[in-house]
Amino acid sequence: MDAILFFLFATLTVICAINMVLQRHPISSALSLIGVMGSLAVLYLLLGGEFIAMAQLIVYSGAIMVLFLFVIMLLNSGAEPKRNRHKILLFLGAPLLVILLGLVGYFIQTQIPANEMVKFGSWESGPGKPAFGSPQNVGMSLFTSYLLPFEITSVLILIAILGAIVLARKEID
Amino acid sequence: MRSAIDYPVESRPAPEPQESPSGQRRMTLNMGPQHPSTHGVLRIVIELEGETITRAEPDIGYLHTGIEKQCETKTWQQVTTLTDRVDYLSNLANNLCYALTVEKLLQLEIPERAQFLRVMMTEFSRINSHLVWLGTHVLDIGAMSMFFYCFREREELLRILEFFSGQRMMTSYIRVGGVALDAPRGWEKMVRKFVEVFPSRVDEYENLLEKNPIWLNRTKGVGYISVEDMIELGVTGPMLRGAGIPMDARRTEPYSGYEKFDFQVCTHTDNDVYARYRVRLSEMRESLKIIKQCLEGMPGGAFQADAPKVVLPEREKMKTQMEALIYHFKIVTEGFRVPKGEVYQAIESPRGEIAYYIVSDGTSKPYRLHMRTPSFGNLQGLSPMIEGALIADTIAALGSMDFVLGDTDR
Amino acid sequence: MLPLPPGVPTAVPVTYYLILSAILFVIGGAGFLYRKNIITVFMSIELMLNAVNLSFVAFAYKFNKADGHIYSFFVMVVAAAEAAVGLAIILTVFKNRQTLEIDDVDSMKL
Amino acid sequence: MDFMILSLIKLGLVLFIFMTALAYIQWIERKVIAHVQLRVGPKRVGPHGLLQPLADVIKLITKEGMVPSHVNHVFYYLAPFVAVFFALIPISFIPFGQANVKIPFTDITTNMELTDLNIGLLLILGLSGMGVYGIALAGWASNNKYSLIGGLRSSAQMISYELPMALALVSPLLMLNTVSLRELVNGQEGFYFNVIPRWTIFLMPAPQILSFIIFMIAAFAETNRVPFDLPEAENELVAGFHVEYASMKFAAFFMAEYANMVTVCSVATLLFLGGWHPIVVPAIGDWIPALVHIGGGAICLYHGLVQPARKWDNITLPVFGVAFIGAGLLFCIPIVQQLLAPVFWFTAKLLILLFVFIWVRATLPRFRYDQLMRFAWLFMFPLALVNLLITGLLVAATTN
Amino acid sequence: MLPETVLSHADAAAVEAALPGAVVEAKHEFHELTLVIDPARIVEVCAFLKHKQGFDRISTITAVDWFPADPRFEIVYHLQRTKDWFRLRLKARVNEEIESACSVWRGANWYEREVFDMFGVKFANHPDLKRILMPEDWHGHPLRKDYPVHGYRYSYSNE
Repeated sequence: MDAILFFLFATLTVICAINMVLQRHPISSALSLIGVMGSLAVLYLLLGGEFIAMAQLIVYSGAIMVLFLFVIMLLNSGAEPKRNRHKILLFLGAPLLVILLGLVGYFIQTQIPANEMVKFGSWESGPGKPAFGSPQNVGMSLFTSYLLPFEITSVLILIAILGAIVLARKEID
Repeated sequence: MRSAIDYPVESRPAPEPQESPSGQRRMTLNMGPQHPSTHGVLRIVIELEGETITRAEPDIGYLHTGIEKQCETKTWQQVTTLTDRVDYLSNLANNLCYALTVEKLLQLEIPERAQFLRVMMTEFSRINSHLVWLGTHVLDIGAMSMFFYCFREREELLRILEFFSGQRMMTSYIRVGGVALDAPRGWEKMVRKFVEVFPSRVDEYENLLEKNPIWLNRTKGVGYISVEDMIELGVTGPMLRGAGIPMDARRTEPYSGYEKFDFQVCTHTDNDVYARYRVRLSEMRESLKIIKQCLEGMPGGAFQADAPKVVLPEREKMKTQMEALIYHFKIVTEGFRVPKGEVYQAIESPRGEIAYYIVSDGTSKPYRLHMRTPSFGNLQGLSPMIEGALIADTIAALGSMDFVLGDTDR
Repeated sequence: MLPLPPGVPTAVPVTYYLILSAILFVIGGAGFLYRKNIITVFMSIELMLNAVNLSFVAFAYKFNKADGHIYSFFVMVVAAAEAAVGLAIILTVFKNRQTLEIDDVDSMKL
Repeated sequence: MDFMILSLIKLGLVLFIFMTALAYIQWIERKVIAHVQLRVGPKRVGPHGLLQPLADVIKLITKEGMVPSHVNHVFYYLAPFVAVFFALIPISFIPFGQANVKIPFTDITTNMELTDLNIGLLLILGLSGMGVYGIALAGWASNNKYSLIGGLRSSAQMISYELPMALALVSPLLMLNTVSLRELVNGQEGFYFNVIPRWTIFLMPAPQILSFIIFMIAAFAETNRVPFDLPEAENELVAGFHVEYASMKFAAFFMAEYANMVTVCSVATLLFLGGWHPIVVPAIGDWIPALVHIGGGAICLYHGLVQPARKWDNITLPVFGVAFIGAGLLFCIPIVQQLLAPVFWFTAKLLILLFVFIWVRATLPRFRYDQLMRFAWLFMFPLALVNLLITGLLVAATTN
Repeated sequence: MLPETVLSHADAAAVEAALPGAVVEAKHEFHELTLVIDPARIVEVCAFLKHKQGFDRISTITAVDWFPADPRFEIVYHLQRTKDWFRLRLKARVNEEIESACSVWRGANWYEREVFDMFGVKFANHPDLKRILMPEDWHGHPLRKDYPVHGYRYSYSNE
């Protein structure tokens, strides 16, 4: 069952990702990206990351991508026109990417033992010990050992809000 | 098809997609002619920047029926039925204005009872028109239920109109020389019932709207247009009174015996959608006051002028007297003649100044009949009112103008 | 549970997740390199961030510690901040130049 | 019994009841609004218009699906499905009764819900955030200026109102210390002094009335209902995002809106109003369902037999009356009472909240776009934050 | 020379005094004052009336077609003073072209467009002279006396 789910959603993810890169219209790309994110959320769930899967849905698919969609619709720009002047770069770059992929795959295969199977629900939980990846578990670490980075991110978000307002604000006449 | 215009007209070049100071692209939106909030077939070409309107140009004429041309082919009393169709929400004001204009040319004396009946019925139609306005305007802003409450009272009003004239909407009640029929038996009871109930209903509307912060937010400070602009562009009626100008022909140039009645010219100084709403609401109360005075002081006597060449004789007389029969025959077949001359008569309709300019060449048909309709003038004030506003404000502002497209296009 | 025929693997190793993450990263990189629309390029970056997130979560599972989740949480926060500022920049660029093509945005000053 | 088969049976049952209920919420809405507006509402199809939803559905299905030629076909067809999909999924996480209920005459025990997720609330939040795609896509794919403005408005509105909504939800979570919907309800069991229920809106140390109100207001905005129905404002944008849709595709948006309404009302019931717990102590509360049904039946009988207002009332109303009384008597049987009383309480609370939605629709005018945004960011958001802060402080002060 | 009944009126006298010769003819009947203006000087008179005499409202502008006569059209202006609500009628007899009053009252815009649409009288210096009520590709000008009531496109004789 785990394997079926994994392969199903892994295929979906890859198809959506490739579609995102290939589509000419930004809206199609954005929707494919949403597909990627939704499938990734399922994969996170398979890996036991309940909280992070939900955060993926709420933050990425529910907020960031809506913002993308909003901007694309606001600008209402059409599909990207076809241009043929970068063919040579395609032939240069594509092998490099394939090489990168091959290298990474090789290292993963060699460095990490492949005998450890992912089993959904294999983590133990009890009354005192919250399940791995559950909101309690993540929240516990977030507010104890990672408190300082957490606070810093809030400052980061504040700065981002200010920056966005300054950049996107209409000029005051 | 531009070449089809008879005269080479130097037309303005088509507006290019303009750059706003902030560089954002503008979008042109055709609001209408089929749009639920333009109350008919008005088309407004709107240029949008985001949701803000940068330019608005009303385009009228989709309901043009050529009434002015038709009038030239009808006899004087046939025209009365056409005037009903101009402003179909306050047809009696049109009837009255036409009758007054022709009577001015004929120099007819109208008996007091007819005048009172005319005033009462016109005020009924003013309340009727304001009710329809209130219901649809509030509906535009998004509240559904108000519409039905307003139409509940309108239904009673229409019943009264039917009782008096036999027709609910196109009454043609006011004719040249008086009114079509005498007040029916038992009219006092019917009118009194309405007069007693209606004030509480107006209070009800007020309660429903004045205590609603959303309604206040949507109307206060919305749809501003400067007083100078209004007077320049020919805006009249409640819109002008909402800006504090007490222009009301009932007071400034009294006609049909309005000088005998005690009523206030309602004004408000805020000059926004809310002010127009206040003005119309208090006008309903004032109209009711006038109706009450008509009810109490209705004089007896004839309901039509003593002018056998103009007014159709009574049925009874026609059947018994030869002379009356001849007059009846002549009036019905060829119509009465109106002496040469030109006359302009303005009255106060629910929407503003309505005026008829009639040129007679002495025959039994008008030579030229021009209608100065309030909606036409008011709509000219649309562009300065909504430029710079949001789409939602446009709807509120449009509603507050209370135009009738039949009135605009004629 | 539905009965599965024998021979069908019931689970996959963690490495599969990591390889998937690598594939996604490469696809994102390709999009970043080859696409010319600013918004698509930006979305490719988001895809790469997602790929990294997946490997974080996979590692968290492997070492049975929530730290990986927290890292990907921080990545999300950064992505959100980045999206806000980045989209604001895109809006401004579009306002000033009326284009979303990266190749057309080649001068520092208008 | 096998878990899968049981789940499928439950799924079929819930889906059937839910879909029928969606259609009848529409009927209720039309009736209620009609009576607010001095009308009678649907009454031609069946007694009191009770078959009107059926007629509507048949009409919408058999209607020709007009597709304008200028639309983006893929997304135009996709949008209604997206909207319905994300509106219907949350139903499967919503518990509507007690856990481990033993079904009479069998030895099956099951939970009164489709799935029990320990992160149910978070998932509902996430999915409700996804619901905007249906609307935004419809607006964009219709290739119509009005619908584009509608889509833009809705995406901005949804993002803005999700914040106060989520913040309002956090406070009860803080007090009950879980995100599982079932445990949230279990935490609200009991009564203070045997009178005041320990629902979150009354729960000490920080009664969540404020966050309940904030949540409900945000829920209105999230479901695009009056006074926040700007994406489809019919007087400004004609019909907004679904102006180019007809037949079943239009009905899909409609269904999604009502399903969303049911979802948010369920969440409000579960989080703030104690879910399926009765409003008074169980000793009395268990008999209220029977009382309500018998009372309603008696009213029906009285109006049908003694004072028939309309022509067919002396036939239809007694039938309803007998049916109601029968249901009421059913509630007197201990087993049924135990099984269905929680469902009754849950449904009753849900219906009251839905009635509030309908009532507001009949009463309030619509906000303007900038006022809506200002209301979200300058009023709701700070208020929710302050509420959260106070709740956090109170909870921290009272625990340990 | 203008009749006494008219000259006793302050506004008519003021126009006559300030712009001698502009008023061609005048009458006062049905309590309405009518001044017939030399069409070449119509804007001059309008500006004088607005700025000096306080006629700040233009109530309506219309035309009358006296078909066989020459000049054929009578352009009729109805003015009103908001101070004392006094109304005044101006007339100008023209053949097909007159100066636009838009520079004096902006509200004259639509009325002049309507006159152009209905009678085909051109208004020089009008900011936006195009048809207002009839469709843009319409033939003819409906309110002219030589225009059939049922239009050119349809006639009963063809049936």
